[in-house]
Amino acid sequence: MESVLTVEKIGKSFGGLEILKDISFDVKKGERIGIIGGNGAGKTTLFNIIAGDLEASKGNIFYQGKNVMNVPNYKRVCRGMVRTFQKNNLLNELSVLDNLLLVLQRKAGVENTWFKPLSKPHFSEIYESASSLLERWNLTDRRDTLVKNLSYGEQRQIEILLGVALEPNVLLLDEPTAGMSNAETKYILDLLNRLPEDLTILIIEHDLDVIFGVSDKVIVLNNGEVLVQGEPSLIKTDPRVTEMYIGKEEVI
Amino acid sequence: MLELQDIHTYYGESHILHGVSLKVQKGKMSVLLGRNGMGKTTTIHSVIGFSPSKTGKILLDNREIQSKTSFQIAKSGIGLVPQGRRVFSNLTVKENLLTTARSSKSGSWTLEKIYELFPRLKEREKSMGGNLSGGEQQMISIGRALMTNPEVLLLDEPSEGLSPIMVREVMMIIKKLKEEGLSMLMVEQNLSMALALADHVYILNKGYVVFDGTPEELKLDSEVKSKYLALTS
Amino acid sequence: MSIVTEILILGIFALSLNILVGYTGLVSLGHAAFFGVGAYTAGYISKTFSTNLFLTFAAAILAAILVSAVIGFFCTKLSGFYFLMLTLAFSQMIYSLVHQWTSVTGGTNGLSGISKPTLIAGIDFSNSFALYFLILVIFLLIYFSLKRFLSSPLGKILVGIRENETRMKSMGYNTMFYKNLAFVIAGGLGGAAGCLYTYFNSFVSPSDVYWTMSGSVLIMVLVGGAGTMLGPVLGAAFIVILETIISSYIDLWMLIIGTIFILFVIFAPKGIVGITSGLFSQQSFRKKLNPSLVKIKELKREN
Amino acid sequence: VSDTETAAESDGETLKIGALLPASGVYASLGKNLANGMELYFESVNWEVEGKKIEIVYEDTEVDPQVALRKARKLMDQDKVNILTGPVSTAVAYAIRDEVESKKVPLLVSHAGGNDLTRSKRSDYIWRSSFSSWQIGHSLGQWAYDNVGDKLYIAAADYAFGHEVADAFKEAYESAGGTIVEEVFPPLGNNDYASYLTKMNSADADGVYAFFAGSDAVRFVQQYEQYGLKGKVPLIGSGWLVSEDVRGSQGTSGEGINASIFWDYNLDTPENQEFVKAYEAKYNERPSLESLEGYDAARIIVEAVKSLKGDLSSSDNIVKAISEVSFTSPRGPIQFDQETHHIIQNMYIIETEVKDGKTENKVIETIENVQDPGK
Amino acid sequence: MDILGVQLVNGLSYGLLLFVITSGLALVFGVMGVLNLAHGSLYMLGAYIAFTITNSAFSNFWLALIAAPILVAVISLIVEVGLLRTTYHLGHLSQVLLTFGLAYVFHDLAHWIWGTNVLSLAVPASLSGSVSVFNQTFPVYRLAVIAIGLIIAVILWVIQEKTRWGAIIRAGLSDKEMISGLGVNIKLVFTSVFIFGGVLAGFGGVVAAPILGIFPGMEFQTLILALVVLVIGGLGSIAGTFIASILIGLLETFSRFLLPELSLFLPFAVMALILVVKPKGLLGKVA
Ligand SMILES: Nc1ncnc2c1ncn2[C@@H]1O[C@H](COP(=O)(O)OP(=O)(O)OP(=O)(O)O)[C@@H](O)[C@H]1O
Ligand SMILES: Nc1ncnc2c1ncn2[C@@H]1O[C@H](COP(=O)(O)OP(=O)(O)OP(=O)(O)O)[C@@H](O)[C@H]1O
Ligand SMILES: [Mg+2]
Ligand SMILES: [Mg+2]
Repeated sequence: MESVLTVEKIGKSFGGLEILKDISFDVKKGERIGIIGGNGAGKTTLFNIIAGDLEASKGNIFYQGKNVMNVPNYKRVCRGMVRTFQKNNLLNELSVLDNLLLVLQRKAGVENTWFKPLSKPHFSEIYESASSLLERWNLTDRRDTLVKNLSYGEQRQIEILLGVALEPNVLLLDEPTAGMSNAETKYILDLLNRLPEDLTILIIEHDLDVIFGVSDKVIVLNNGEVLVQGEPSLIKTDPRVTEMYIGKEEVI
Repeated sequence: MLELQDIHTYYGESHILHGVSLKVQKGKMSVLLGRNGMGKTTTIHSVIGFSPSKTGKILLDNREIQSKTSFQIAKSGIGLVPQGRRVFSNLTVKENLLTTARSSKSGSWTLEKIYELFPRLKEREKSMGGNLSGGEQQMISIGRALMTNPEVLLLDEPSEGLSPIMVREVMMIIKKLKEEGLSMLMVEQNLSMALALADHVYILNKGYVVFDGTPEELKLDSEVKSKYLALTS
Repeated sequence: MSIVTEILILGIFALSLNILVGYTGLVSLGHAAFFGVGAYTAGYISKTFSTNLFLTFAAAILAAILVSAVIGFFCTKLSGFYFLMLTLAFSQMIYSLVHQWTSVTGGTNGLSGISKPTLIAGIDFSNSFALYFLILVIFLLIYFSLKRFLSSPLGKILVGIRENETRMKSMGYNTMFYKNLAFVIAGGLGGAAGCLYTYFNSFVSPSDVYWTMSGSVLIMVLVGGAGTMLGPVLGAAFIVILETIISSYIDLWMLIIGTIFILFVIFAPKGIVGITSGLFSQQSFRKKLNPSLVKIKELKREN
Repeated sequence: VSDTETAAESDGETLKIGALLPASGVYASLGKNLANGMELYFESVNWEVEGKKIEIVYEDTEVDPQVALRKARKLMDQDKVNILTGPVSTAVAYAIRDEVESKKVPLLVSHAGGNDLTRSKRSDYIWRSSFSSWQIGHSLGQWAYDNVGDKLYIAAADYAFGHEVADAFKEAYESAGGTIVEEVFPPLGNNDYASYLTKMNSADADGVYAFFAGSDAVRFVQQYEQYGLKGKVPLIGSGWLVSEDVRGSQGTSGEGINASIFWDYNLDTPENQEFVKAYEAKYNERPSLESLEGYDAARIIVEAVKSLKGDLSSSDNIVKAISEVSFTSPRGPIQFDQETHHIIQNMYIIETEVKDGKTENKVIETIENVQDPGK
Repeated sequence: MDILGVQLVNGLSYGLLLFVITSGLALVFGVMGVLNLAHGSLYMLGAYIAFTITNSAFSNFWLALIAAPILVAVISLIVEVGLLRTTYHLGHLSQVLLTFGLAYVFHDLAHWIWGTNVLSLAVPASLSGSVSVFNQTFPVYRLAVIAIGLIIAVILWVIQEKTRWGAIIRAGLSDKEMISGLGVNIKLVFTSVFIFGGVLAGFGGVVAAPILGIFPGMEFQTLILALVVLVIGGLGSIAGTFIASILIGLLETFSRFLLPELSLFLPFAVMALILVVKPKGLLGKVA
């Protein structure tokens, strides 16, 4: 399989603090990569760099064969690389539907229409796909609620929904299920597994059920370095991972 | 120690809590479960006074606190670990911990002890709160609440964003706190953690308490588990 | 009649600022710069070259667009109070330019004796009714085009930027481009309003470029209701009428206007439109991308 | 402001005067004094002339020409005033000029002194009874050369009027034989003159000619003393430097200043003594230059209406009647120049001296019948 | 050479005067996030009240220097508790508008009470003399202003950086609800800060009056300049405000000396330049 994303020797320092040190890995098209690692290991920072929200101190990112280090974040999104945020980052004063419409109009490529109202009669396809998405996510009754009036967990769902709605090539999910209840976590897990096969996913999670439920490969970060990477079964039993990240099973 | 009697809370027009009643015994942990959007955070917010309840009583040590403002409630001995961490982004880690610290007879948390607990925070002592990773912020949030040395601690999903090893760490602390006599009300999605620590469990559904019992009772009640928590096993 | 004309002109001006303040969430305190550039361009061309309506109007808009493109390039890089202060700084620089460049602008005395615009040779707008209708037609054109523009997908992008710019980037929008676009459109329309003001008054004064002018138009927008179409126009009407009437009767009119602002902030933070919409409908208004109920993005210190 | 009870329409029985004066903003006190002066005179004729009741409709121009224009329109369209008078600010006068001309309403300018109003912007309907910047500046030129020295430094507020006064002074001074070593124009409303003064102090000049008014004049003169220039480098300027409204705040720092102006409180003529007495009796404070301007404007209007026998039907006749008014005012004899529409009046050179811990001005020289060249 | 030296002292003195005037604005903004457009008005009230006191039976500058700021503080208290407090939940723009309205109200109140004449405040005999600086006459009072400015700078720096107060206040700025949920009466803190800002404004009014004068509209003139200083320094940074004050003081002084035509233009041009190069001002915290 061709590789869709290559991370090459990425390093990042804040002030004098080296947060990422020579991170390299390669992601093939359609692969599902789980990223785990202790708090502050540098996972979110890595995502920020891949997505172009943060400049790396060194190294390169290749996406679809091209070096994208100088490509601004929004252009990476347009080329199909989409991220979600660890901390909810939504259009809080707008309704769920409006959040979704802004995504869908871009996906449909009509965002620069400037003399036609964004309304159902003019853009029926967009409204239809919005309805069907909301339907599938069980959010139809939340359609007109302002995002800021949703509960925390509900906002998490919108966060993921906006990412998925763009139908990207590469999806970067930063702790998608944190704060979600069991039922919703299960739903997200199902959903991720039902997404198109050729979609590449990188997912950061502390919920190991989710990680092992979706990943083909797991990368373990520790103190800004790749500790190990490999098949989930390998990771599960790796003593270093247990020691640094999972901890010993103890009975409480 | 803490008792909610028939609480009704609204956001503007919308009626969120419909007569919630629950109790936290001294030195015990009550856990609040429920799916997303069922009113758990609202319950916590009603106690601390962020969204005061319209009717009903909230008793702390048999004193009514529902009509007080947040800072008075907090000062009367309630600590809060909010959902979503809410660290002060423009304060350093150390300032985050120290600024609202209070000493009291019920607790003896100091900066050193928090650093001992979360060595990561000591390493980041001078970083701005807003620059920390999610998990590090969660540690601040917990540490900050402990530093107010409360008698009752409200924890809204304290394990969110923490690595498994840290979750276990936090569980150990909570156990120790219980032993020291701290009373706690916790909202938690991590069921194994919740059930391991809880002395009493409440399940909220759409603003109603639909289950009220011990963890053991809940383990046996598979109908409640599947209906309200979507647990099949 | 003349008061209605004035309201229409300042209404256009307020509408143009509202694109920035109400829709894109960029609170500008320098919008008078574009008004002034439009006004002086129209005045200068009428005095020295030609009074042709189309020529002066087009030149005024073009000049305002050029100036706003330059200023916008710098300002849109900032946000919050820094944006506000940078727009103020640029407009004050333009003010001092107007002030010093006496040969073109007339300095503190302004440009006076400007002829009314002509349509074609021999037909002009020196009749005040004719001028009123000209301005009314331009107002209606701008109002309805703007309304359509702001409800289009492109207009919604601006609202999205107001709400959360980083998220908009993560949706794939080049927010910098759209902010500049909004800035230029607002500047161009501001210039159009300035040009009409010159037609109306036959006079341009440096006070048109001064920060107090930026301040009053901002107040018109906020008192009327930012982020709505009708609000800024109502705000312009309210302020002009109030100022004309009150200051005729009372010396201490600033006290009255100040008090009214304060009452608005406390009791009707969504402006005149907020009051009326509260009276007429409670439910339907909450839906849709209806920015009238949306608070303006806070001028927050970013941390 | 008082006297705004509206007689719904101009009914032919009232003489309606529209007064465009600032009641707020930096010029508010000038506006008030102008109004006081007018009212004093009208009161002396019992608010009546040729059987017509006199009524003043005041409108606040603020400091904004656009606002003033709006108010002027209101006075002409809605109140239908017979005569307009006022503007303090020259920019306001220029702003309303075309509107006044096209609506053919006579405007008697009672303060604004920009040269162009009676030069290139002259209008059949506009006559000025106050002064022009040329009169102010030019009048001191020869005197300065004769009495101060042949090298002067000019400092004037940076706005059109300041430049005009400075230019007029320079023209007269240079033609008398003097040289200007340097000119500096601090912004209007400048808050600190330290830097300019330090520079002046080390310049090689025999004296400083200054044009500042209001709060600028207070600060300039005070700081002139604080920085040690007073008594060392003679200070001369326009009368506003030491006018009635600023001397109180200046303490004794104005001592020794020479200035040229068209009226002074201490002018020793029977007309002036009478005016001063009446004014002080009514308002319990000294009249200012603007009070005098208001007083004279009111008298010009009354005299004009008298000569028309109360016939206000034609504005052209009103204008003509105004142009022919002449009398001896508290400031001395005045009449209009038919060519320029501008007043011909005496200019006085005054000196500020200290009496009982306070300053007073003394007239030391009179330049008679100064006429603006009109170009 | 001498003339440059004197100009330098002029610039320092003017800069520190700006700092005295701006410090209250900077404090209230840095701490509460409230851009107090009525700051200039409080400053003006300080000056007018001082004028009234020195022209009353007591006629004492030193009394005015203490009493005027206290009276202004009382006015600030009324403003904060009576008006501002009701708008904190509405976002910062509301407070800008509210204080703007207040500036109008105060303008006319002053007009009404004190009239429209230009007034001035006499300096006590001990400070009214002149001394020789670089062989030129220099007013003693301006040297005193330098000292006053430095003292205020130290006091503010200690409060903001060295006490828990500063941290509490900054926390309140970041999340008001949360800090009260941790047991801090943030309302009280805000009120005190606003009052303190008022004291500084009133104090600035008294200190500046002998130099800048007292006249209608003085507050707007001062406000604009103070805003420029505030932004150049970086919002919320007392140290930045201090540096910016001196920078603008020197800039204005030397531009008047060297390029008088540009003195209107330069402060804004410098502000624009700094914002373009350093979008958060000189010492503003970078996002
Ligand atoms: N802007 C910044 N300035 C300084 N330090 C930073 C900044 N951003 C992140 N860091 C530090 O970099 C480290 C890595 O942060 P990052 O958010 O990538 O961690 P993470 O692996 O996502 O952790 P978590 O699982 O807790 O979310 C943290 O220790 C954090 O304190
Ligand atoms: N500010 C608000 N205004 C209106 N409705 C709100 C507001 N905050 C929350 N709600 C609604 O109240 C209900 C309960 O929310 P709450 O935050 O208490 O849920 P929760 O049980 O804590 O959920 P989660 O597990 O997602 O945190 C939700 O339906 C939510 O939409
Ligand atoms: Mg992270
Ligand atoms: Mg919750």
